[in-house]
Amino acid sequence: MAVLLIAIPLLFAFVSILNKKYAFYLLALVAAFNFVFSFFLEKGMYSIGGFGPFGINLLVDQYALIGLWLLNGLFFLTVMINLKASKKLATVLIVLLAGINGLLLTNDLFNLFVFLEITGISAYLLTTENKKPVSSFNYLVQGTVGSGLYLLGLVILYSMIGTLNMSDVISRIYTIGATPTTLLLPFMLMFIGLGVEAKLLPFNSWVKGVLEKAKPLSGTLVSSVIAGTILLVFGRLLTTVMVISNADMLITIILIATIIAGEVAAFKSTRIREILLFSSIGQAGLVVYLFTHGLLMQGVLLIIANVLSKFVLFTIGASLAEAAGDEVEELRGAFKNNKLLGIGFTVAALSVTGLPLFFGFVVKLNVLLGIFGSYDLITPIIILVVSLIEGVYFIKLLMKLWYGESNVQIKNVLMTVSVLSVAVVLIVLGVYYQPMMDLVAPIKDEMIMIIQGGSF
Amino acid sequence: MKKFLALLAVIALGVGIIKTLDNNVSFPKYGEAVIESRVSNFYIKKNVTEENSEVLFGGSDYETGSANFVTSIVANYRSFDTLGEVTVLFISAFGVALLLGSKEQKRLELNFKPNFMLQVGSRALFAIIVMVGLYISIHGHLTPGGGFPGGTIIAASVLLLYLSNDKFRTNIRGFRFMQSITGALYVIIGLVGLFVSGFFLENFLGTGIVGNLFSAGIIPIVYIIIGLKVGSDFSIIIDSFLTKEVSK
Amino acid sequence: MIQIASILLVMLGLYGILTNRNIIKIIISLNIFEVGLNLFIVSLAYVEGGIDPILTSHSASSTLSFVDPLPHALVLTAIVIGVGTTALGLAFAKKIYAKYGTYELDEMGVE
Amino acid sequence: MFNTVIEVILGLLLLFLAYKAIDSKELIKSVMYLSAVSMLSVVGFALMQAPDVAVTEAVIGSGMVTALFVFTLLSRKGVKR
Repeated sequence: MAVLLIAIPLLFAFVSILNKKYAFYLLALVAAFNFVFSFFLEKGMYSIGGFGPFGINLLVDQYALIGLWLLNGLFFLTVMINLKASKKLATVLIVLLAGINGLLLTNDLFNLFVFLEITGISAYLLTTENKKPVSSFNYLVQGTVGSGLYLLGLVILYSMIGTLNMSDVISRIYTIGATPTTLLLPFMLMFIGLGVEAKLLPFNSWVKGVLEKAKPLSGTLVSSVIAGTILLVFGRLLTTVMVISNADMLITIILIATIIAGEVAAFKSTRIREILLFSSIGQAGLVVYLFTHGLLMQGVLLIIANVLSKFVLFTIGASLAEAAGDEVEELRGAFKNNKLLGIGFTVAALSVTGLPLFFGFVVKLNVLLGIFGSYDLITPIIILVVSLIEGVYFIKLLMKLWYGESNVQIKNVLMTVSVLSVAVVLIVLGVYYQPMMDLVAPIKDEMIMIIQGGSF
Repeated sequence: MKKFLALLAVIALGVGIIKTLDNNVSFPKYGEAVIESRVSNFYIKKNVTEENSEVLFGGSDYETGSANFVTSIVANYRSFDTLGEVTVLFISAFGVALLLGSKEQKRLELNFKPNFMLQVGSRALFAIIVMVGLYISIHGHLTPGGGFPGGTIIAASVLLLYLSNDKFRTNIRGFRFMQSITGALYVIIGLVGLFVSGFFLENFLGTGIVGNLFSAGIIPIVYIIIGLKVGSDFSIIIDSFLTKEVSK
Repeated sequence: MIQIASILLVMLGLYGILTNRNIIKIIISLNIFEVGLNLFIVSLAYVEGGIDPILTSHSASSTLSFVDPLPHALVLTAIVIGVGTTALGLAFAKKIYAKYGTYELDEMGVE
Repeated sequence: MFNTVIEVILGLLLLFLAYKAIDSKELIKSVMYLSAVSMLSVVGFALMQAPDVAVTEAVIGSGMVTALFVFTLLSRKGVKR
């Protein structure tokens, strides 16, 4: 039954082009359906076409369920907030929803490539909303090169071990006795290929062009929903398939460079959307770093915190910038007369910096405990320095936004309500974090079960 | 000069990859792919459950009746890929129409006038090309090619009409309607499979005798649907490229 | 030899994408990248002395030595995805040409 | 023996045409070289016993892609660079 999460949106997408006027209602209906239906899914391996491990199957485990609840929910909220914008791009958004659910559910490497392309193409079309064809074209080229490299790595892996099914890749690797060194080339290609979409260093020059002047709809979707999906997919691949033996030196260098470059650029920049996009690059680097070091639970927690806070920050940031220009100086005192948005923004910003009483603090604590556990000393220092830098530029931003005279007024009740509700979630999870811990707990042993048994 | 250095660097990287692949013990050399160790051994044996059963050309009721193994993979074993694939084309055609299309369009004045031969010849050729396209789509499970090339040939016949007549514009609403109906039909066939036998896109019709036209269950039906869908996708793309906005 | 040529084609495509400043040239290099990739995928499937993966009246039994059909199915999908992205890239190129009157990235000035 | 000679010629020709496609100054020439590369890749697929892929690449790769490129270049006003 899990395939309905992909089949129904595709059906609605095909039907939605018949009549442009009703396309939006189909979008709202299918987004609500996906969000509600994802709560009724049972865990298990759903085969498509009934061919067991030789066909394509969808894997629903705790890891996928968390991704589905989180991202279908945020997708629904984002679409509802920007009603006018999503009316024009309704069909593209429905296909994007199918792509996101496909990415989270699929258990087949080539199927992942196809859904990567679907999500990519609908993301390129979403960015055309910002009326900047050159940066959308740049995003298209880098995205296609990225998925091309992923396909190259995937095919070399197939020729070596003979299967495309994620869960029995590991069991075949052991039977053939392929040592990590022989598998280094395909895994490196797949890593760099996915790194493009996950905003890692070698190919992330598209991020600045796309998100710099992004409107609330495409900005929020690209920076929080699609980024969260790609990071979750990256996590699944890095733990079950691409067992890179203790994070080869090159990969660690790429990740550390991404984290530092992202945070320093955010520190230097003076435009609100630029700060947000560079900080999301830094966070993405940190998340992938955690996955390559086997800290699966901490990575998932960081993704959840990241996606929730980026959703709030980018929705408010983009609408402020659309209303009164990008420079932080012009936005001085913007929260004076839209207090509620200001509170939501502040809660999300403080949660990202990791101050106590917010969910971000719980996540940072876990991350540091995890890294100290694996007793290498350089990286915890880097992470502490990085969160220090984060704290400085977010506090600086908040100070400017709260104090000063400005007549900016944003009238969007739906946005205020949803932003505040997400902010409340961030606070509640910060204080009473036990339910989230139990939610995340079963991931570790499920992944181990997949690696060993291959049968779920 | 800088470009030349960049070219050398790229060639060196290529040779490096070739070298690492060559002396990589588990990477099979060109031509020495061992099929038995691969998943596709089961696709050839057409029997995912037990080991070695021989498939004969005239034999019947195997897992998939399609004589063409590639078609059995594309339309049966890994049919979900093809569904995703059709969505990629659908969203590309929609995107191109979104980017280039506008309220009213009129034909682009190309700087060549179709001469007499082209106009007369195209009317005769149009029917033949459409028939070839349909033939290739329908016989997808017997002969090479299938829904994708068949559909593109149908779109090529539409292109021929565009080239042979300056004022010609196809009925875009018709193609959009066909595009959405065929796409919805494909998903509905999948859902029927889901309700009939619990697996999405399951081959619920009998697989018949390998080699006959009406064999292989839903594969011919799926391929005809894909052929029509790909044909309408490309026709919409061609129309968006060959028209321009009516300047107000 | 075709496998070596296809890897070098992939590299040439990457070289073309990175060094060209003309939008149409970038899309052409993207296509060369994809043609090289498809050739490489099919070259992995080749078996010396294998025959086409189709059962016909004269190659009737499945015990004959066939070429691996799975990469062929993957390439079928990869080709059509490549055309999808190329069509979208060319639509962007037309829009950029309508807006800036040139295909050269350097002559477009800051957006 | 005969097969390898064809493959070597094909590989070298492919690389030469691809380089010309990337490096030629005229856009129309570049498109012509690209369509030549696509057609040669069809020969490559046929040599590697992949008829399905050869048919698809012939129709889509050299047919549709070249047509789209030519339409984009035709709709370009002004001087041909």
